[in-house]
Amino acid sequence: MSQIEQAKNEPKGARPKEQITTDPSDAAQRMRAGSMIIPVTPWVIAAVLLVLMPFIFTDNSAITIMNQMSITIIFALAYNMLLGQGGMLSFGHAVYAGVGGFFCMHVMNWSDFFAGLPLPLLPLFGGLAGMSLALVVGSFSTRSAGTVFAMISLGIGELIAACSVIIVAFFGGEEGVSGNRTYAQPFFGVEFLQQIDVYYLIAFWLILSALLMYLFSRTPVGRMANAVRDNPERAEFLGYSARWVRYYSFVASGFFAGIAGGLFAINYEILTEENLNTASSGVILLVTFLGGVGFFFGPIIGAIAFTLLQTVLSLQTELWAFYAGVLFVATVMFFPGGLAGLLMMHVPVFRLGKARLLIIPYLKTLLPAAIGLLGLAGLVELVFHYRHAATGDNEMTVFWTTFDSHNILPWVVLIAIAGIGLGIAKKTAPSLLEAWNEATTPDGGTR
Amino acid sequence: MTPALELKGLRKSFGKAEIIRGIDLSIGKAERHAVIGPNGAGKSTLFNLITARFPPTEGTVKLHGQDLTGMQPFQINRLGLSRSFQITNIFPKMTVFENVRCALLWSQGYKYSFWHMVNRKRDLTEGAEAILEQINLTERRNLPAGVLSYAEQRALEIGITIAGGADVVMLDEPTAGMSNSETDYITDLILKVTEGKTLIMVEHDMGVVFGLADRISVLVYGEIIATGKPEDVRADPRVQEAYLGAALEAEH
Amino acid sequence: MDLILVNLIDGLVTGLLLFMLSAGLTLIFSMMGVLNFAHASFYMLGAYFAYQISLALGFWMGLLIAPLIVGVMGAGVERYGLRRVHQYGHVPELIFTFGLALLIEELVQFIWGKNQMAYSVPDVLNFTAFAISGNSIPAYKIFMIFISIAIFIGLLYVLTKTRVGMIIQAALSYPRTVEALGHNVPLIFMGVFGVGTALAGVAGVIAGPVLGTFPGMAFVLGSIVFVTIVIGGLGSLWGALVASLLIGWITTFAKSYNIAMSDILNGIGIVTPTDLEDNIFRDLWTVTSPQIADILPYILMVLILIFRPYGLFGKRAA
Amino acid sequence: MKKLTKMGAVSALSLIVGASAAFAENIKIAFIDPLSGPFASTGTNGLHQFEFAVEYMINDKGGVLDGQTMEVVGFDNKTSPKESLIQLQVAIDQGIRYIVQGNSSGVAHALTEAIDKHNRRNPDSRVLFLNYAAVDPALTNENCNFWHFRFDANADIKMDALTDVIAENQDIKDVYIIGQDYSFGKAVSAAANSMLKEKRPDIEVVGDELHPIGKVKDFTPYARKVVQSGADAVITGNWGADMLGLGKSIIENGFEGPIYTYYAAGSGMTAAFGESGKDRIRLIAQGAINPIGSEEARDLYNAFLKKYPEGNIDQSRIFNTIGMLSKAIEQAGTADDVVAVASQLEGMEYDSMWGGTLYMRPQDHQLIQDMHIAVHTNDDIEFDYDQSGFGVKNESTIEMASKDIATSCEMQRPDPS
Repeated sequence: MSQIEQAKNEPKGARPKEQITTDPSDAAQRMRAGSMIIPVTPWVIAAVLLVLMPFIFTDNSAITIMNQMSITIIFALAYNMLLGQGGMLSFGHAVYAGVGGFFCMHVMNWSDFFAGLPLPLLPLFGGLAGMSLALVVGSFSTRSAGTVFAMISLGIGELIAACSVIIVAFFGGEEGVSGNRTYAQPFFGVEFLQQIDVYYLIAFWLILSALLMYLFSRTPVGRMANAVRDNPERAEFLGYSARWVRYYSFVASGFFAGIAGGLFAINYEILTEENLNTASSGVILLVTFLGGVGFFFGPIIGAIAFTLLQTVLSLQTELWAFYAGVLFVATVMFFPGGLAGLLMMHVPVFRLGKARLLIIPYLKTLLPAAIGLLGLAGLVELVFHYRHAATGDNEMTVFWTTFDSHNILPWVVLIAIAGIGLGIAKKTAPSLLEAWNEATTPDGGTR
Repeated sequence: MTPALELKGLRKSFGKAEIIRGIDLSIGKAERHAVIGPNGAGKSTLFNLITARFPPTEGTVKLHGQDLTGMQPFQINRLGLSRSFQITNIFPKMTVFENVRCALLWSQGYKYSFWHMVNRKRDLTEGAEAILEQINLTERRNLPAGVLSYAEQRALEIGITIAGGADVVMLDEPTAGMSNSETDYITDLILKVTEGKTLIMVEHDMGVVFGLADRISVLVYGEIIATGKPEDVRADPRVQEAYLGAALEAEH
Repeated sequence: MDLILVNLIDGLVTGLLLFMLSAGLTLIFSMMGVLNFAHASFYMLGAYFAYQISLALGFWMGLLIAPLIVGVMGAGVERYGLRRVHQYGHVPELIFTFGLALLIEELVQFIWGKNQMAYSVPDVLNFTAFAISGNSIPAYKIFMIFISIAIFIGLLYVLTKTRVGMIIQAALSYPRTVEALGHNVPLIFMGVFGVGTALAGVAGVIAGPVLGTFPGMAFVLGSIVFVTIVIGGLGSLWGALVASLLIGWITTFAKSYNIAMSDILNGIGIVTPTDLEDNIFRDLWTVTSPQIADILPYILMVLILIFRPYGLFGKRAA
Repeated sequence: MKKLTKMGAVSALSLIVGASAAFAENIKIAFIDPLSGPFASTGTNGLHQFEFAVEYMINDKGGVLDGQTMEVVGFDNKTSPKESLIQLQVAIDQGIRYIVQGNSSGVAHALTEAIDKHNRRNPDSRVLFLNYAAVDPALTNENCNFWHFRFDANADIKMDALTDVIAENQDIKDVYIIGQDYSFGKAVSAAANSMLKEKRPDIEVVGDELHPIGKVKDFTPYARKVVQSGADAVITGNWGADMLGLGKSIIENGFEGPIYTYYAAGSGMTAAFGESGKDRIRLIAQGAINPIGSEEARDLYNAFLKKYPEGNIDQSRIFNTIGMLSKAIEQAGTADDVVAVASQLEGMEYDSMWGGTLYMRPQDHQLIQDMHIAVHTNDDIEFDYDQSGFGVKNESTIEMASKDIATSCEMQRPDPS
């Protein structure tokens, strides 16, 4: 009894540290297991935000990028049903989204039928196509998790991607299949001519699918997916076949991936081999992990961050993939909980009402660190330019400043910025750590 | 009356080594049965054979008269046989409450449902809370199971095992590695939660065995050398020789 | 008949090259449980380093030095990267190597640019060794075969006849026990990772001149190496050898003979539809073996995983 | 917390996208091609040639339309149709009205279709698509539209010229056709088969096959088949690593005849072939480099080399594209009304510094021009590629190749407004 007594006296919130920072499957306890209500506030906020977004960013290109983001979010959430919720690592998930998208393109081109179909219903067909494929593949791939599952997914992914150039009738070869969304039956008079119309269609599906996926995680089979992920054997001795539980998750994930594919078809009106290939499958893995697999909203953050990197940063520098790679490796090494894990580390701090304590130390350390890192990135750009730019083409622009890369001054300046920034950060890091410990310790505990 | 669990000619070999060498055993309904024996006698293997963690080399296992040959663990569980493990086997990343609730899902008939919300189901919440009450973990309900103390984890394991309402409960060394006070606590707990159920347990602690069991089987080198009431087994000279004597001496 | 012999030799070259990659990978996997996605990237680094060294010191110094550099880099990656990620579990480890593969490709582009490198066969080996009815067999291929076989024999010797090899073999099957026996398992891990990546480096050095040295070379080879070790059975050196040769020969023969799907289907009694152009299966009917040669290993892998999850020679399930 | 991140991220987005949209008085051309990823080298080289063309031909000579300068803005599409469409939208939002692209017909198909839809849905921000290298015949046939202009010869035209040359060579009796397994590889094969049959019925096609694109690690088995077949010549539409791998392998394994290619020069490939490809590799291309088409072109090439000593002009059509565009803008008197500019481009005749006259066929927007068959060599090379000493030397010229080649294009012109 003594241990139990002792444990009862422990203050709440003093969970072991690695629980907060490093456990990617921390989801369970966040989900507020016992409460009878599903929190509504975040969903309302998200919906309102989605509605307002186009009024803030009126550019067509901003809307296009937001559309891309929303599609990636759905896809990443679907992927996380496998990786985060079900513990299944897939290297070929793009094929479910892709096949869903291709199927939608064919529906779009089936003019008699499409003319009578309101466009907002189209993604459903994508979902069903993705689900059908998952039904077939899952029947043998979900027998075990782990390496076998991962390798089967890789093999199937490669096979279907290779089929895309061979089976031209369905995949349209290398030029893909294209169609025209405006041939659908007008939906309350909207013909979806403009990006903004498409934006609201995608936003609607984003909220709907995210909600459904969230609710799925609250159902018996969704809960058991977590259980099977953590301990398949125990789950079997509770009456659940681990294989069937995985199969259900897999099929559901295929469905939502297919929805993402359908939305892709609507947004871009073209699907090609790239929607199926292993590179796309790899990207969605990166996106999900970057965001954090342990939290339902992790993939959302990941999708937003990655889309920005890919479409916006790549406008600024051709080294964008290099930075993405560095960011990714750094995330895996230092924050395996992903960006979401990083955010959620602060929940106990807020709960303790000690967030104030962190503001100054954060400013003191992270600001110089960020400046230092930007200086470092500037140096990288400089080296790259020095090495690869054409002779005579000495002018370059970094951070909106144009200078001569063959001059010594910018090198000195950037080295100084990087050195000083990182130096200050290193110096102030211990005090940040101290503040952090202080902020995460409840008042009763220390005194 | 059909016995709750019946083993006939059960054998298991790993390569050349025969670990279980022909076991016949019949355990009646609502009986508390303990399997004891020295280390390496094959007690855990026997458990694993019964629950289809390993397939037997030969022989049959019958649960309420139904042959379990070829069944998967989850199918056996659905027939009303539930087990715990020697090494704590829970869902460490889930909360205590969720651990218990997961154990309730199948027996409450939710199966692979994806249209029910678990936290909106009063039967699940109340059922899980009742179990938590029984195993004295109500206070810890929202902690991840992995951070519980060892004794608490063992208690949770028992809770998960009995939650599904199985009428045959198998416990593999429920008190292993516990202090005396913890052992007493777990023993009381087992008595309380297996009321009216068939209990089969492997146990080293003779105090627990004699305090709990209606009947005892002694397993030595893959064979049952004696089965009977505690006092009969205690008196059996072969048991004395093989095992009990030494063990009983150590008790004092 | 002659062509069969030629194809056997070509397939052998491909297979042995694959083996040099898969041998290291399978050792790394079975010891550390890490599916190293960056393995082919080390192969690429081998080729680039060798190219750079060959500019200054010639091909042979490249062959000698480049694998060493790659091995040291590999060991460094294990020591400062993987070991850190190891505590989080296998999935983050795998994802780490995945990210590493991306990063190495970017790094190579950063340093050497995006064009093909003019890394070529050394003049000493740039002649035709012999010809079989008009098909010349370049001397360099014979050289590749010799190097690979020498490495295989060396590896076999180290693993079976030396103390270090014994420990590694034991660690393949019983990693925990080996640690319990007081061996410095982290050091062994680092060593195996270094040697495994160095082997990949050797493969890169000798393959670079014939298969091309360009930033995409790792990606082209990337997943096929996994396929090899999965087919062979994870952790089995012999399995890796057999699977490598199998894949080498299957792909070579599939490319060399134009077997059309319609022939096969006709052979089993299905008649070609007359209106093939309008048939929805027309693409299936017109598939030929060279078209699908490079995806055959994937089909083989999926089939093996379904029916024999531990591979041809594996003892443990994948 | 989620909300905060979203806000931060998106405000960054609008900042960056918006920043570059602020100034737009010069004429901007969006270059949408791979600047990262496996095909980045081709894309980057193309971008350099475009930037140089604009500087040298337009801005240094006083610009167009009373001194307006031109500017080429690079957009990285990573050879992905999806990314291309996003970048297209970004370009349009920045007020850019001229899109150039060339790498991958798949991307070109996606772009031409998206531009067609965009122009119909948004008459206020119409754009023109100047395709400088995507050669799928469909783009000027069944998938043609008013907004698309092709400055390269399409695959059929090139094959027409190529088979003319082969037909004249009586030593060639057997031909082997090999290509990548996708639309372009198939188009090359189909065209070669039908045109050879027509021009030289006695030539036998001893091999005709496709291999997976970008997946083949070792071309030896294919090379064996080529050697085994006893072919006198090989025709391939391969590009990139597939071209280099195939070519090297065929030569290495004992093939002695000519290899007729579409894309076996520049981007490191000439250097990589080096001595082994000498007098073996032949290239069908527009624009004469050795000997160079005109003094003007020589000056331009030398100026280019001064700026990019490691660079090649391997796509001289880029300079034609810029030249013809500026001429059309001058004639139309505006750069903003793309319909007017397009109308000027239609039917334009233009004297190219690379030799010959160019004619933009109005019925399908396909540029008709001289085609050259050049050989990979190091003799008589004034302008080498990849600083290797090797380059391509003209062997024969087909003037105004396929001037009358049929097209299935039914051009839909916008209503004059």
